[in-house]
Amino acid sequence: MSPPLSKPYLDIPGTTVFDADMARRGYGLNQFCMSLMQAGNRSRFRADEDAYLAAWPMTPEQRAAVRARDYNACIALGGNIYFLVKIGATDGISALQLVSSMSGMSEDGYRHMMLAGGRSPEGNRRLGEHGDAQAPRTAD
Amino acid sequence: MSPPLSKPYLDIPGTTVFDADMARRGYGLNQFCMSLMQAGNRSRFRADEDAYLAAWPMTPEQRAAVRARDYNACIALGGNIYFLVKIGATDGISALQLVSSMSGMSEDGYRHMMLAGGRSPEGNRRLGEHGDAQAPRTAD
Amino acid sequence: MRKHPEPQTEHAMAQITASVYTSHVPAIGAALDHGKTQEPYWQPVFEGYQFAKEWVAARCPDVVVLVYNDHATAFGPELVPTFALGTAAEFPIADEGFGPRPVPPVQGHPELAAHIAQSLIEEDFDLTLANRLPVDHGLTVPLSLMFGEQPVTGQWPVRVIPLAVNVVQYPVPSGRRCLALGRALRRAVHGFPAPLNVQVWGTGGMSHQLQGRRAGLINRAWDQQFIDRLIFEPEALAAVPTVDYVREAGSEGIELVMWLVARGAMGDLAGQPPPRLARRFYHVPASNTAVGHLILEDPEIRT
Amino acid sequence: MRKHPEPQTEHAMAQITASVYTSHVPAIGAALDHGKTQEPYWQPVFEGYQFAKEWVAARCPDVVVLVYNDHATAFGPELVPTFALGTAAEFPIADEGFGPRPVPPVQGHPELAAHIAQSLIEEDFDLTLANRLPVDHGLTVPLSLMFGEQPVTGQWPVRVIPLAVNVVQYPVPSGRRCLALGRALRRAVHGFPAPLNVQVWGTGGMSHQLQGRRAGLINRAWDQQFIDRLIFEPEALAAVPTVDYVREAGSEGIELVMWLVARGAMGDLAGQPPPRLARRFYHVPASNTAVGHLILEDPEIRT
Ligand SMILES: [Fe+3]
Ligand SMILES: [Fe+3]
Repeated sequence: MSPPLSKPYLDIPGTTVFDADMARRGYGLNQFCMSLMQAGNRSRFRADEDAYLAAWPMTPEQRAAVRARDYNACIALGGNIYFLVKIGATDGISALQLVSSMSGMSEDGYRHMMLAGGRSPEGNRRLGEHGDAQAPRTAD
Repeated sequence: MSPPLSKPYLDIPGTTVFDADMARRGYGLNQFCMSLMQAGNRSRFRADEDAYLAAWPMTPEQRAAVRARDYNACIALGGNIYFLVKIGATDGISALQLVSSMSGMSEDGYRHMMLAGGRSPEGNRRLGEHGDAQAPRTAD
Repeated sequence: MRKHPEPQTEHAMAQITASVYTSHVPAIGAALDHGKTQEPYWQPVFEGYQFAKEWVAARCPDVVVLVYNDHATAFGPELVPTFALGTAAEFPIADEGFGPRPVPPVQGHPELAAHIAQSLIEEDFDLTLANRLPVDHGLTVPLSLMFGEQPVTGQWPVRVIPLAVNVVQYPVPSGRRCLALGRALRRAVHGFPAPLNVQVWGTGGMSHQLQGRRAGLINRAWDQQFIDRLIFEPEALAAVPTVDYVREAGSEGIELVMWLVARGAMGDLAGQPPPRLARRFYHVPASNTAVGHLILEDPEIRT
Repeated sequence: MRKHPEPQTEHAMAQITASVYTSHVPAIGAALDHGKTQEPYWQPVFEGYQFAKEWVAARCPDVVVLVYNDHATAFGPELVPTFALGTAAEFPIADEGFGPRPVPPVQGHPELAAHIAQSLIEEDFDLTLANRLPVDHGLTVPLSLMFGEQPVTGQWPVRVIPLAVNVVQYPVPSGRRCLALGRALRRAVHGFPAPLNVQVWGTGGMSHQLQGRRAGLINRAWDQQFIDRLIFEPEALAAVPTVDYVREAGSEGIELVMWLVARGAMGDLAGQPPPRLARRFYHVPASNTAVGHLILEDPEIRT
C-alpha cells in the first residue's frame, strides 16, 4: 500500500474530513443513504431495516452503526453527514436532533449551547488543546 | 429566444456538430439509444419497436427516423453517432455498414472508397466547394 | 420581429448587476414550509431578510446564476463533479428524504447556460454540464428567502442557472479557483448578446459543523472577518487555504468558498469601481448554523 | 515492514517513463474478439502493433494513465464531464450494445488516482471524480492492442487509471487545455511517494468521420503533419483550434486532442531533454478510420 497523501486536516479534533479514502470506505453506506430519497425505499427500510440493509454492499459494522443510529460511528466508517441526514429525514427527526447526538451532549444542552452562540472554537482548533470538543492532553 | 452562439463549424459540409442545441433537441432520442446497452431492453426493442419507442420522450419524427434506420435524419433531430451506434449494435450490423448508410453511397462503394484511402478532404472543407460530400454551389 | 437584427451594441448585452450572499440552511426551508416564520426562534432570521425581499422585488433580475452545493442529492458517491453547470430548461425539486419541498420547479435559461458553458470551457474551466439536475435545499432555500413563499403550482419570478460546486468530497476547489471562476463568469455573461439583467448568488455557510464531538461550532469573529474581507479584499481572502475554513469555521463552513464565485463576478475585479454594500446581516443560530447574508450592487446597476 | 519509513528520496517517487498514442477503433476490438487478426484486411493493423507488444512486454509499467473518451457509455445525455478521473479499484467492461467485450475487468490504482486528483484540483483542474466507471472500447481496445488477447477470467498486466475527456458534446476542451493537463499530470505523478513506473497513453483518432454525407473522410496529410508536430512542436500544435480538427480530420477526428494530454506529460515540457521516438505507425483503413500509433520514451527511462 502506498504512503498516505498529505492531509493537513488530521489534527482538527472531533472532525472527520470526507476525502478519497473515507469515500472509498463509505461507498456502500452512502449509496444506501441516497436510496432513502425515494419514498418507497423509505417504507421498505422502515418495515424491515435488517432486510433492507442486507441488500447494500456494506460491512457488518456499517449496518450495526446505522441500526444503532450511531452517527459518529457511521462517519468513522466512511459515512458523510450530507448522506447520513437522509436517515434522519426518514426517521422524522430534525437536523439539530441528529447532529446533537454526535456532540457528546444532551439534545437540550446542545440546543442551549446553540442559542447561546454555538460551540466556541477556542481550544478546539487543534488536537491537544483544551476545548470542550476534545479530551485534554494528559501531562507528559 | 436569444441570438445564436458563435458556431464556426456551421460551414463544414455534410457534418453536424453535437453542441448544446443539438443535445437539447436529441435528449430523449439519445436516452433511448443508451437504454439499448442492456440486453433485456434490446430484446424488448426487437420484439416491438413501436411499443418500446413510445416509452421514451421522443418526437414522432425521431421515432420515425429510428424505425427507418435513417441515421442522417436521426442526427438532424439531435442524435449523436456515439449514441446511435447502439441501434446498429442491436441490429447486429457493423459500424462500417451503419456509417456507409449516411454517405450517399452503396455499402460496397463506401467500403471500396475506404480501402482506397478514404474520402478526400479536397473540396469538402467548406460549404460551396466542389467535393463529393456536397452538392456544388450553383453559379450566381 | 425584425429579420436582420442590428449590429450588437454594448447595451444589448447581458450584464451582471449585483451579487447576493446567503446561508442556505435546510431548517429555514422547513420553517417556511411549516408556517413557523413568526415563531420567536425563527422571527429574527426572516426579519433579517425583509430588506432583501423588498430589494429584489424592486430590481428583479431576469436570470440568477445560483452558486450552491449539492448535498448528496443529485451527485452521489459514484460521480463527483468539481463544478457542474445546469443547462436544462427546468430543474425538478429533489426529495431529500422528507418529500420534495412544496415549491415550484425551477426554470432554467438553456441558451445563456450554453453560452456560459462555451465561454468558461474556452477559458480553461473544466465544467461538467448537467442537462438533468434535481435541486435540493442549497438552491431552493435562497430562492425562498429572497422571494418568499410560492405556491407549489406557481412559478419563481426569475430564471435560474444552477452552478454546483463540490464541497462534499475532498479535494474541493480552492478559494483562488472559485474567485477566478466568478471573474470568468462575468466575462461570459457580458458576452451574451441579449439585454438580460443577471445576478450571481453565492450560498452556503456561514460557520457550522454537523459532525463529531465538535458539532455546533460557530466562529462569529471569523465569520465577521470573512464578510469584511469579502467586501474589501476578496483577492487576499481567496488565498485562505481550505484547511483554515475547516479548522476555523467548521467542517461544513467550507461552503463559504462558494461566496467567492459570486464576489469574483463583481465589476471591481474587472477594473470597475467597487460595489456598493446594500445589506449586511448576521444571526446565530438557525438550527446548527450561523446565518450570514450580504448584498453587493455594482455601481452601474440599472434602475 | 519497517514502522518508520526513511525520508523519501527522489528515487522512491513515481515516474512517467513513456507515452503511447493509438487509435481505439471499436472494429479492432471486434476483430480481436472474433479471431480475425490474420485476415488480409486486419493483418496489416495487428502487424503494425507487433513492435509495441514486444516493447511493452519488455518494460511493462506498473500503472497506465489511460486518456480516452467515453462513447456515450458511462456518460449519457444527463451529465457531461469535461475531464473525469477514474478513482475506483476496478472498472467493469461496459456492454455497448453487443454484450461486453470478452476481456478482463480493469484494475485501478485508487491511491495514485486520489493523489492525482488532489494534485490536479489544487492546480486548478476542475476534475470530475468517477468512483464508478464502466469502460468502453475507447479504453479496452488500446489495452488489447498493446497486451494482446487476454482470457476474460484473466488479468491485465497493468493497473489503469482512466482519464476520460469529453469530445462528444461541444464545447470540448481545447488542445491548449489538454496539453496543460498533461503537464500537470506529470507533476502530480512525480509527487507520489512510491517507486511506480507510470506510462501515459493518449488514444482516439486519427482522422475519421462517422456521420453525414462527409462520412469516411480521411486526411492522411493532416494526420502525418499532426504526428510530426506532436513529436517536435507540441506547444504550437496545441494552439490549433477545435474547428480545424473537425474540418480537416473529420467530426470524430477531434478525438486527437487527447494525444496532447499524453504528450504534455513528457519531460521536455518540464525542461528535460526531448523524448525518443521508439515507434511510428500509420495505416488506412480500419473500418471507417485511419489508424495512427506512436511511442515516445523519456530519455531517463529505467531499464
Ligand atoms: Fe449547505
Ligand atoms: Fe473513439
